[in-house]
Amino acid sequence: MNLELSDEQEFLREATAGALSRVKTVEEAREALEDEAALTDLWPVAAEAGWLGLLVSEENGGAGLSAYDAMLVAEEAGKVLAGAPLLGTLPASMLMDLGGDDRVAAVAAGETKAAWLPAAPPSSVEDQWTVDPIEGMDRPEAPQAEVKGDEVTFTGTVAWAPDAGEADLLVVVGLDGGSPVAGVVEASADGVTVESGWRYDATRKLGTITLAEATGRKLDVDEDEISRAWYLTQALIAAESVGTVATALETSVEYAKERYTFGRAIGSYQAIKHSLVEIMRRLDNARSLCVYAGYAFADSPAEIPYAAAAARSVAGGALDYAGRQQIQVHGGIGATWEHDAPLYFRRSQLNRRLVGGTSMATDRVAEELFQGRGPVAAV
Amino acid sequence: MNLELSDEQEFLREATAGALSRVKTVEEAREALEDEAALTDLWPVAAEAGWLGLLVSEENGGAGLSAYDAMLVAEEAGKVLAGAPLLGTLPASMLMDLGGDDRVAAVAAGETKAAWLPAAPPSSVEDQWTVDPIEGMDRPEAPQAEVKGDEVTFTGTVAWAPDAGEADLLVVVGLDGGSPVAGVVEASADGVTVESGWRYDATRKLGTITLAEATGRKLDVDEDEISRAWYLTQALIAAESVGTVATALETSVEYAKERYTFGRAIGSYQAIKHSLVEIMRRLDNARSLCVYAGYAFADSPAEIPYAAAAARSVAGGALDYAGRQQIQVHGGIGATWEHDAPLYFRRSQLNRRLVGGTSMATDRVAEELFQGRGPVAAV
Amino acid sequence: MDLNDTPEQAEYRAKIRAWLDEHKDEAPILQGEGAITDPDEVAREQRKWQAKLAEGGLAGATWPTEYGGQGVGPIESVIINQELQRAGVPNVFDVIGVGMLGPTIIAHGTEEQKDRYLGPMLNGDEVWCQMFSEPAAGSDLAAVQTRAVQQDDGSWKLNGQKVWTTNAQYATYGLMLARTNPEAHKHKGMTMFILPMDAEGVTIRGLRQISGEAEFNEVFLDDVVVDADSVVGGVDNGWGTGLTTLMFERLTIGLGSSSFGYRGRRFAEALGEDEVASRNSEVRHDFGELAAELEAVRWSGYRAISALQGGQIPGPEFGLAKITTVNCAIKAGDLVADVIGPEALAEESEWAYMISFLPGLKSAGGTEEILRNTIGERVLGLPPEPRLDKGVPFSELRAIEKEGAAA
Amino acid sequence: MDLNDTPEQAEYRAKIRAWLDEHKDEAPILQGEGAITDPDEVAREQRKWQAKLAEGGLAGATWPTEYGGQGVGPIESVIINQELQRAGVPNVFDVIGVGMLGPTIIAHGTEEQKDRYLGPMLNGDEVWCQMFSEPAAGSDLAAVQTRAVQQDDGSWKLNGQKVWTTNAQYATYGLMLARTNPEAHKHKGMTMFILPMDAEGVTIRGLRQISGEAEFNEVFLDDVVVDADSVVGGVDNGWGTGLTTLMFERLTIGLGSSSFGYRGRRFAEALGEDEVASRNSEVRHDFGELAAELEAVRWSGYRAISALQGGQIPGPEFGLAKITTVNCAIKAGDLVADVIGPEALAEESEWAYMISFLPGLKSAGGTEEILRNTIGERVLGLPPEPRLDKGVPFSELRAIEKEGAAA
Repeated sequence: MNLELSDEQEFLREATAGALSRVKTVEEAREALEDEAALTDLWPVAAEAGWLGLLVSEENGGAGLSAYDAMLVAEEAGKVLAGAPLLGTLPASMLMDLGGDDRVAAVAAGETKAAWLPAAPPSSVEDQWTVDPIEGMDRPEAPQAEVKGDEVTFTGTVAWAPDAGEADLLVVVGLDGGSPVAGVVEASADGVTVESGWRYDATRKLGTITLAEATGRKLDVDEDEISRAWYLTQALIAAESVGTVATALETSVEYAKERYTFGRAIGSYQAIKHSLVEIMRRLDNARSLCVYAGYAFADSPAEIPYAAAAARSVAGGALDYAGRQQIQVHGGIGATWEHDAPLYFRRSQLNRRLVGGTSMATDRVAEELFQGRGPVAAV
Repeated sequence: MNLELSDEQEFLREATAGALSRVKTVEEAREALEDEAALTDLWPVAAEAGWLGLLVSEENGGAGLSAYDAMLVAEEAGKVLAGAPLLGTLPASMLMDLGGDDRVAAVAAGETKAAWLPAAPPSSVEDQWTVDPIEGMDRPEAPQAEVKGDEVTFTGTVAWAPDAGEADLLVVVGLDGGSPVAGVVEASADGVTVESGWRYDATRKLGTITLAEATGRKLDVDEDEISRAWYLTQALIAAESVGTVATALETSVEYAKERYTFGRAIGSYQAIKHSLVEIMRRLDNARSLCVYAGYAFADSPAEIPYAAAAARSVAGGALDYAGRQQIQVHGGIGATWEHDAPLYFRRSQLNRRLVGGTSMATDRVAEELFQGRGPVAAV
Repeated sequence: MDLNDTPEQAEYRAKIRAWLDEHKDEAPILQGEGAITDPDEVAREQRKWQAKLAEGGLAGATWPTEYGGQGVGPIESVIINQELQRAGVPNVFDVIGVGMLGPTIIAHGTEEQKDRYLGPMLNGDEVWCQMFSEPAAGSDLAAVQTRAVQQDDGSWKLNGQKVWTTNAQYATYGLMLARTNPEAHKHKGMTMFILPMDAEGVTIRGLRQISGEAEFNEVFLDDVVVDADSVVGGVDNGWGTGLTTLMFERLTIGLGSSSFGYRGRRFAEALGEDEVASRNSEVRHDFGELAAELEAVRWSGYRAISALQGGQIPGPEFGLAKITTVNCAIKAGDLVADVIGPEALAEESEWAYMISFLPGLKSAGGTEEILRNTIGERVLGLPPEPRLDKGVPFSELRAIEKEGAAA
Repeated sequence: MDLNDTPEQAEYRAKIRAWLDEHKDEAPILQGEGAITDPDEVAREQRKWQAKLAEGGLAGATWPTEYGGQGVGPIESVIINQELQRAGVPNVFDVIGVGMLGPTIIAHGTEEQKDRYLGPMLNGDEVWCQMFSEPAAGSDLAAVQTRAVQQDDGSWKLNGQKVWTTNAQYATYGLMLARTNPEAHKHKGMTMFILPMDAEGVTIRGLRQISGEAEFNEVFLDDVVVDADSVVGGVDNGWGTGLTTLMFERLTIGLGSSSFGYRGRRFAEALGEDEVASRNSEVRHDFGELAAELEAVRWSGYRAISALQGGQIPGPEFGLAKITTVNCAIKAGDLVADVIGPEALAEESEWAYMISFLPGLKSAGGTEEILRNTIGERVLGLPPEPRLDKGVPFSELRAIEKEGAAA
């Protein structure tokens, strides 16, 4: 059994950290709350570092790496609150690669921007593919789709799609007679309305896309592959959260050693100490499940929904907890604008509600087990 | 504003404590786990102390006291884990008194035992009166009822009814064409099957009653009065839980002062200290809501469902928490058979699932607020 | 069990209500339609209204009559608060001055100080701020490092930094704790001063919170000189003077606020709007739990008032209401935003504001951890944490800390 | 990322698997149909099976070959555990002896002790128990009060009480920590002894848990005399010897157990049976959360094995898996019983048993609080709690505690 990173993976991690270190991502996260222009555009960085082609096969000009490799990149981005285009682009490129869309080479090269519009697979309590609503708990069905030969026409709205506001190509999932089909629509196509913006965490650009009989190229992918895009995003959010929690823990531990009250470093008090250990416990669990998700994508596809959902559920919980505890450990100063802790908190607040939200992932864990799926017999 | 106990209430509380102090209730709670016969029959104690007629009007031979007075008795019983017949008998006597059943005088005097079979009022998510199921989450409708003149015939099963296993008279709620009616059926009547037993907490006798066309006398009570019986039981369980939590807190605090580890009393460690304060916080909140419930029963009937449900919800949460923390504070020894803490834990485990369970009370709080009811404009 | 007033209280309430009926139209509108929004204008209008309240005997009512108060008890002050709420008009602007600092000066000040400062404080002519906390002295207030050194002419020279100073930007004076004898143990050797906020060397800087709003200030003191007669309660006796302020702080917060307006009904409206949410068992459960606890806080408040009427002064356990309120409001914010989704986090959303505001509130006035310590020790009688700062001169303590942090 | 064995490991695994294929029918059946239930018979049969495992080299495989082991590494011991689980047969009966006490004797015992005790321990002829904990020495193990006084003839007289002693009723010997020098600081002045459990003055009493079952024992020592050569690791050096045992305890628990069998699937079956429950959003949420965490524990275990293979010995953070497991199982028990209702609490219900078992498990092997302290200090590097027992002779410490408790 070997779950350590390979040398190539260690290198990828370091290279990612290196590329991100050249941008003042955390400072920009604060400034962008008042002035969006303060944000460095990370698409070129992503292109140069090769992240956009990470999951694209080598024959299509990509690196042909694994989901776990992509998660390592996401983790590094999470550490420094970088709004790198990953959550929307990577599943888009994966589906385009699988589905035989030759424009994927340009996507991998960073010449064309692509984003996928997340659609969640059905469950025993949600009987159809759904997308995130603009507001409220009532999840609309995925856009209606009509296939005609190599083309597919979509009608519907998908809200809060990461990276979709800036994309040239939109990878859409729709329902054709109740069955999921995927297609690639140009953002500039007739019938496409793109609303771009951010909520609470200025580093994360979100697009709300309305498709009114918008036509694009059909992708040759099956239902399993379409659902894999959803779980890939779940796994990427999990990995990104792990990175964010790791930083929150690190800075909190550091402060707890330095800050004195009543003659003792605050880290010597159990209330602080135990809550830091609780962050660590959650972080460690989330990491383990990210390993599981990576393993499932590589070696055990039947476990993907369960593993990716479990990873997001636990990582989301860890991020919620760490986002609040980081502020709490820092006392009053942790709740001030100039401090970094609120930026991590903002990230935690948004991530919790993105792409189905943490709670939908948690629900999926139960679903898989109730349906008798879940873990394949253990080693 | 005066929310202190009156002199009469102080006296009632002391007299209750006095009557209970003559029985070794906590020791018996342990012994009864292995030998039911170890339990002192508390019906005679209740009769002598006047608890059975507490809510019966003076003209019917009762004390004509308030729900809050009954809650004070329940609180004292809860302090010492006394399995006093209150949860089933008091709502039964109240309904019989309101409904003009002259046998209530004998009930008040302790000559006849009466118990009510709990039925929960409908809500926006549960569209009919229901009773606790024998097993599972699917709540059956209240027994079917057929009214003929002064008589009513019931068919159905009500599980886990406190005090009902020993009762001579059963106060039943049934549905006649969808509308609730109440009636009094003799336990010895044709078609009545009584199964008596206990689960986990040997002090609490529970009856599962099956009615197969069992006929009894109809009570002249309306829907509001019938629902009041349900909320009275909720309030009594809340008050009883408050008593139980108070003892758990007291003994835990005492132990935390005496027990030393690593050269310090364990109560000086934040983990222990903060958790004891958490018991206190929950206890204090539960007490406040018991005051509210008492006030609602006396002066603001529209608030009864909300206030009683809120009291049970918070008191139930307090009991859950305290039941576990008492063991935890006592370390390994707290999890041994000879210790009292497990007896309080057993009580907490059962109470949590009795008469709708804590969770149904919590749901009711939400229901009342979602329906625009809840608190009447504050002072 | 009686939620009603005694006859005397009813009479007092009637008097207050009559005054408010007559004058409430003069109050500034701070919420809803036609509300003033500019912070400076709000402050100005609220101060005018405070003067009006003082005139009617509704400001500082518990102050002795010789200083402009009514000499009434805390229950009457509760009645005033309730009637102000009922009438939908604001309370005094300078809650900190009138509720906490004024009473401190009444208890410890010289006659000259009382004559000079109390009147303008009461009618809002001069706003006050409380300058106790420092970057390194939050929950552990006795760790203040701001130095006050007496000059040859008897005046004091102040250097240091204060933080979390509400209203500093409006204040004419601050009541400030500074260290006058670093060689004494940390609880000794502090002195309380009255600081003119326009003195040379005083710099005020807004301290922005998560939401971006500056709810507090930092105040920097750079060779600020104050007269010898600005000492309140005696040199090196500042800790004792400060304890009086903190006692009044507890009373003011405990009896004045009503859960910061966090009530089940407000959240029920937001959640109930969503048909799916209002029927979802998880939403109902989470909401029911927090709403019940918030309701408990209201009734705990009534119980405290009732006990106060019986002569009991609320103890540190009063702080439990704040813990409950803040934590329930945090859960409520999360729940509402979970139901609404990312749109709840829009910059102009009331929920985003609440979600941003609460983490700071959690530590305001002492962290939850410190509060639980205090209640555990003072109410439950649990043994204290070992204190490593007992009996050590303040100057050495700092050295020890620095050494520890470097280790 | 590779869940597979290296070629060497695969070969080892094949060897173990082959042996088990041949011998697994000889194992006693402890669960399911035809299972033995009488505790004494269970113990007897498990001991026989242990002898068989030892014969096959599957017991104490990490012990040096000269003492009957195979001299293999911890990874091979993990492989053995996995294969035993896979074959559905029990592990050794005397996990404590083979996993913890034997290795302690190997590290600290005399040659005579090793020759005399290790063989019968390994094959289950002589069961051992660990006698460290006392009523007043639980998490704070160094607080043992059991006294050992040396007699003129060099033998030791023991008086005191031990508690939480697993297997005492089956044991031939106990490894026991006693205080030999009360005037020394608490961590000094203790000595480790080998105690024959049939010695005069030893009384064993079953200690019943919440469920009514006696999972542990108390052992009372009343003027028990042991020979001078029963000292392990030197007089007054008991703490050091004990630390070795604790280190092996961590390794045994960490690598041997697999979450006590608490797995999401088991609970899913119970919950999924109820159609309403399996569609209830609150049940799904609560269950999904705990199931995901339990799954994490499994993968944390794989990660630890992987790290072990890379040469890393698991540290105190390994204890996090226990915290997660116990707390998730507690939530699962509550959830299942909420769904089933009071019937889940029937005396013969597996859920009632689980609910009764878990609170004790929470404190077993050190409370969660102590574990969090240890991890906070040793892994995160947070500063320690102030220790009031540092540098104080044990005899005085007790006096101080008594004074404090009386105050």
